[in-house]
Amino acid sequence: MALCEAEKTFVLHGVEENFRIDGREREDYRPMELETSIVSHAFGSARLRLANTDVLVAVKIEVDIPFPEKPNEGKIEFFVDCSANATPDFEGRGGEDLAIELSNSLSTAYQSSRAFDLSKLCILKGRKCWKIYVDILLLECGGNLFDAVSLAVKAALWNAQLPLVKSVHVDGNNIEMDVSEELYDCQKLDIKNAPVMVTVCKIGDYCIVDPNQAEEKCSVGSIVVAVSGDRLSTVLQTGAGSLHPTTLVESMKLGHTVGQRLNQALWEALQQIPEDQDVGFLK
Amino acid sequence: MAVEYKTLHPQKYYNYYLANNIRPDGREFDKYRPIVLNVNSVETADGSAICKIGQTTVICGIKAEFCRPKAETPNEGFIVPNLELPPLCSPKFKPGPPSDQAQVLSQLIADIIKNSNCVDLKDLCLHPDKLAWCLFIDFICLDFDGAIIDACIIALMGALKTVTLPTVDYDAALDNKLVNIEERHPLKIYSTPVSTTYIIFDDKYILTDPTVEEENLCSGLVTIVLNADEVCCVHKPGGTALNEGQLFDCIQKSKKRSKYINELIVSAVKALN
Amino acid sequence: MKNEPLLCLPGQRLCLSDKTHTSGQGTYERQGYIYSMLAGTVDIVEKDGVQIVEVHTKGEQTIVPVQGDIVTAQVYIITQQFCKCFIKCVGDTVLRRHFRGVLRREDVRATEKDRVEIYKSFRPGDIILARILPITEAHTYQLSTAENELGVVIAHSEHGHPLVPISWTEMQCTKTFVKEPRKVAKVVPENPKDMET
Amino acid sequence: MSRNKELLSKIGLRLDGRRANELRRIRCKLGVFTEPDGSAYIEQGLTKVLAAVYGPHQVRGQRSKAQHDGALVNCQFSMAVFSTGERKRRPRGDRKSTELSMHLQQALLAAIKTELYPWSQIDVYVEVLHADGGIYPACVNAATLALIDAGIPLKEYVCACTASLANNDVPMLDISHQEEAIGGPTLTVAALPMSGKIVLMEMSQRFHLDHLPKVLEKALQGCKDVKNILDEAVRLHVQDVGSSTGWVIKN
Amino acid sequence: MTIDHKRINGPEETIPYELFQKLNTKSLTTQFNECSKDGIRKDKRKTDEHRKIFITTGVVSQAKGSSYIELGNTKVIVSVFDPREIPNRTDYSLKGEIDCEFKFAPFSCPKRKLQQQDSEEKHYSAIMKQALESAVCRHEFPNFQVDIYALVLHNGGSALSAAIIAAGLALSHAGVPMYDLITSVTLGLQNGEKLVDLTLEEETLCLSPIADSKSHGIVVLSLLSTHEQVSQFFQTGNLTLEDVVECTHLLTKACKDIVPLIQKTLAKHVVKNVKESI
Amino acid sequence: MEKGELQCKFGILSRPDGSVMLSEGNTTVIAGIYGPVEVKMQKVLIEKAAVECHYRPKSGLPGVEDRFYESIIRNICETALAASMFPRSAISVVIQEMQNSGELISCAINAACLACLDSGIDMKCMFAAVSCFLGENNQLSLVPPVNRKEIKATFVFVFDNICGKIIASHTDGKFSESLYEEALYICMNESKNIFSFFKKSLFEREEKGKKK
Repeated sequence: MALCEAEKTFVLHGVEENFRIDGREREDYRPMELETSIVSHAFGSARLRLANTDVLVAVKIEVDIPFPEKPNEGKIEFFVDCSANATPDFEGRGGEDLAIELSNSLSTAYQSSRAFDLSKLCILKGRKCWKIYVDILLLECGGNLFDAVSLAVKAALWNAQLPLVKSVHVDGNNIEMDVSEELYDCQKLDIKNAPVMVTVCKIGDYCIVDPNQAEEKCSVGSIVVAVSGDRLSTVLQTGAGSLHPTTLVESMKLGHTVGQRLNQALWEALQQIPEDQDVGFLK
Repeated sequence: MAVEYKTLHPQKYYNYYLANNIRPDGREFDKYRPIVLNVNSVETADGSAICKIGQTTVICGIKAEFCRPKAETPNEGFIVPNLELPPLCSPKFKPGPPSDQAQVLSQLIADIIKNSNCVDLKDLCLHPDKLAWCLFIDFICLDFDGAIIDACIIALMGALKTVTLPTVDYDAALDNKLVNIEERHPLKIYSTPVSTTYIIFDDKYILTDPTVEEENLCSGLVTIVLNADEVCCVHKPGGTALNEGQLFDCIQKSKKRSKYINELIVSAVKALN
Repeated sequence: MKNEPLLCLPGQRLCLSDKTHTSGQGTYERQGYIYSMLAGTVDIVEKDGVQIVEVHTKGEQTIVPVQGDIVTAQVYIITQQFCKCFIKCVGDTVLRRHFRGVLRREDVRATEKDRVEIYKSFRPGDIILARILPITEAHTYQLSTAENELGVVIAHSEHGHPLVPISWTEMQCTKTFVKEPRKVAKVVPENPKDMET
Repeated sequence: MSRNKELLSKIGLRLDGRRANELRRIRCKLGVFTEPDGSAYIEQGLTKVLAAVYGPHQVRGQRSKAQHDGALVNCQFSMAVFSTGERKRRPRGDRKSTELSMHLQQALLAAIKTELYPWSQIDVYVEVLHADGGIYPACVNAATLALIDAGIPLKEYVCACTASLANNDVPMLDISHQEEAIGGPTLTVAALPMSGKIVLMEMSQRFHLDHLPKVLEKALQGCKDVKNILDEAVRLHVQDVGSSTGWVIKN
Repeated sequence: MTIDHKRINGPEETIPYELFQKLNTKSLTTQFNECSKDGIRKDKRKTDEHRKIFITTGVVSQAKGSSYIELGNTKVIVSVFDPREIPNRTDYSLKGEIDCEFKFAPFSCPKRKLQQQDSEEKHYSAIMKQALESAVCRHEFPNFQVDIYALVLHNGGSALSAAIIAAGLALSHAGVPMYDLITSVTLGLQNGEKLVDLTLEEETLCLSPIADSKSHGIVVLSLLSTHEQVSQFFQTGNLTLEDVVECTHLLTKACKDIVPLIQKTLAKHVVKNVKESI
Repeated sequence: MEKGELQCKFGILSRPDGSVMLSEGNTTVIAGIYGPVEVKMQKVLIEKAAVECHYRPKSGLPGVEDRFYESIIRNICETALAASMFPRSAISVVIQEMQNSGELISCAINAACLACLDSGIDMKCMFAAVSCFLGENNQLSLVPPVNRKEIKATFVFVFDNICGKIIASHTDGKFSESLYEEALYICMNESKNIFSFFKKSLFEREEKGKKK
């Protein structure tokens, strides 16, 4: 998306007046739609549509061997695929840079055991653990990817069902696991503190949240704040541009408050999701 | 104007100099550039060295890991040398997998290690058929200014002579290993190969220790690796043909230099202790 | 040298930007001040009563050719329509990495453009002087030799002997005295042998 | 073990309860996204595919690829890593995806009136969300819908369908993943159903040549059925879109 | 391990020997207390004290600009090359691009790194790019890309900060126009203490939480000092907002502390050039 | 001391401009040459042809060791071919290993020379490679010992046919200088036989051509 100078000024003035191009105020989000259990053969899944941004997340779980240096921990891996459906620029390996940026930010946000406790995924110390693959498919880009992706990931993890291991037998090098056959005999993952990211954009002299594509283009600098509970698990600066330390601190404060609100809203939304929904893309 | 002429017609630029028996950097044909060797500068490696020949800089780091010996050689360990020519060291190289040149040089280094027998692979075995050391020898060129192989071999010997391996208690029955990091012992080095590179310029001049510009313009290259009095590699991969006399002349010259470099390595390692 | 050169570093504030001081090469203006963007020395150039503040480096310079620059290039491919060159020097600065340039048939000379034939003007390997035209495409610079001072400066005959210019359109081999057509630049090539003195 | 399983039971029902000439449920929607010029979503049984069309636009990348006599049709087939039972390592770039991209391009070239857009390019991207047999037909059908949504002139619908041979005798339509896994031969046909032209035909495994006509006929019939379903969806969509702009629909 | 046909391959499976040493039974808290106690760290530094910095320019003769930095044990070499055409790009862009490649040498870390870039290195490359993008006058070379390569020879902690400082210096050395000098510092939080310029050991200890509920984490900040602009900020771990805000102030100050050193190094280089040209 | 018998067959491949299958004792190699052909943009050389070499091992993908041989063969061909006759073009030499019993490199190099001769491309000189082996008994031999482990050192020399100078030298193993000298002269003598074999083969090829 290319913007000319006049369009940029228009966006800028909108932000100054606290009346953005789509009518929102500076701290408002665009409408969101969230569905879970949308990929039937995944352990958990979610689809989030934030205005034009569309993200589909599926969680798959496999048994793996723990890293030798972290024998007590399971693994979590984030994989982002930027579908060419979103924009022709993503064709082939075109979306790889963006995908790596997103998956890196997720893995750093989930790094601390306070945000997501990997030790609960360990089945047998040093021998067996669960490995969670969080696969994110980016179907449409309408700005504010970090927020949308982190929300969808959290929802998918909330939705995920971890098989219950009843007992583990060790016989020399052989390990036998007894996984519960019962279909509904599953564990939920603890995602209470799983981080939610908020992108704060500085446009002109003001900071806004949930920028759309046009606003992203006008930004002089933006930061992504990952809020885990009432704490910050990751803060990173994105895009070109630099910020004054005071602005930086202010944006972090804004991100922190908005993030907590967003987290609360997500939590409430998740509780309200009906059991049997079958809409997906047909809606 | 000289710089411009050099970029436009480098071959002629060089010929004017060489016709007057001098190289553009002021050296005579058979003079070497100064060598600096610094050993054990990287603590995270089990042995390391940085060698500078003129501007050419190569860092060599050795890391040991456990592995299982090959079935056909149950009482031998492994040496895995690899040279990287990263884009960092010269605009000639692009990011990505190793270029052909890097591969050829890696293989030449591997051959020299094997031919010279400087390390006995049997020394690297901890328990036959069960446990052995694998020495990953990684060379990274930091500044690519000719005679890279010479620098690699000096750095290699510097690094090998500073390698220390921890003591290992191995219980073969249970496959239990216990490593005592504090208690380390040096690796036994049996010989010190020294490599010297020559180039043939314009089919008539033989220059020692070439810079990268000279290498780019040369019509042939000879690398001679000596190990005390023995020859362990005479590598002349094509290029202008030489007669026997010229070739043996190069070997004679290398002999003198071999002694000097041996002393250099010994003193560098000594300075460490 | 009238006085000690004044050193400056990137981001160093040099002076106020006002009616008498404007920002020149190697500097930028921000919030009413002139700052340096290079590590080098400050030069002040007077022009029409205005002092232009410039910063020059004495060491490596990072430059890309811009419209109007005179460049030295080597021809490497010729076709009916154009010849492709490697730009090796921009002005007096020797580049470490060459840029690609294209010289189209209609830009070879100023007159009788439609009668130009590329192969009668350039040969692969020739060193030419050319001017950069306005940049239209992303990757290649468009060149022009449509001036008397521009064109082939150094060339070799088919057998590898140097050619010397004998007219605007011809050069002659120093060894075989064969004449070859070229778009010759109006410069006297310096004898390379004089360089060392 | 799998050999023992019969593709068609004695009473003529398949493993999922369908009859031999029955398609799986097809549900589809046009215009699911706003960013592409055309997009569509299709479900054939459990197989789910999203398609997006961009263009016609200026040729991207190497300009020299542009053709003077028609548009360049560029297809990319991609599968979400979670689309299969076993997690895939990467969504595209493997041989199978490249092959499917090429097959898709061949099928679409037969239908698109490329000659109307010389020097330009049309991009078709399909993304498989859930793979449960018949991926290729679903992709072709989704791409057709997306092309229609994008308003790109087509000669006619291009539809695809699979067919198999059960018990070495009875031809069977629209093969599911389960049936593929058991190991019946699979004939994939992409056709222009109105004119009855076959644009692509591919077969895995083997059966006797004598069976080919009837299996092929079945597959073509499948293509026609699919066309009818798509046609209905397109009409509904056009009505939807049209009514919002004040069209009056006369029945 | 897959076979790499362009390298000499070792045996199929190798394991680092460090894993089999005697287990460190000390709790994380004791380990951390050994590292830092009463505001004095293992290497006798105060919490807000930098390690000894050695920095020089012009180490790679073949590169346009280069620099080498030693931050205590951390050793990083950076080289910068001439602008080149942006690969796979056909449209005209008004601003030039910079491309960073951050790489750990295989032997630079306790665990051997592979020759290919892993995801950590790619992440660091992106952060470096982010940090330098706003320092370089990119409009001066439209349509072109300047390549910056950073190689960590020895990772003794704060490698990313070291690479950013060195890259800024290498860019100036190459004569690439820049808005400002760039400095960068890494800070760690653990157990209520804030340590400036982390060593590798401290870095590892700051990554995971110690039993009690205090903040832990690592913060990297890069600063353009004259204009006082943060060009890059990166934090991981689990911190309260107050902690992050305090860290930002600490880091801004710490970044300014090393500016004179960078200036001195660069001035030395300019003086040398001026002398040569006279 | 007798060297393994040399046998060659020209034109065994139809697509390349020149091809040959060469056996030296039990080692067999096929070589093909294309050229001068169009060259990739990145590899264009203004004043001469770009010579490239592709070496394919008996099975599997070429590795680092094969790349090493490739570079030696490429360099030798570049020296011998009159590359400056074909500026801005490429000459590519493809070598396929069929069987190796020790003298692989020398056989590949000789095959490359014969392929060049077969294609009729301009050459500055012919070249011939000879391998020499140092056995357990410290005796030099032109025939590789049956048991590879007995080889203490291997020498490969490549000579030109005009003044018998050394174009290339490649060694394996440790040895004294005098031994190297000895090996060099043995190989130099042997190279004359190889050149005469080349001439004989070419002559026979001409004869065959005439008959047809």
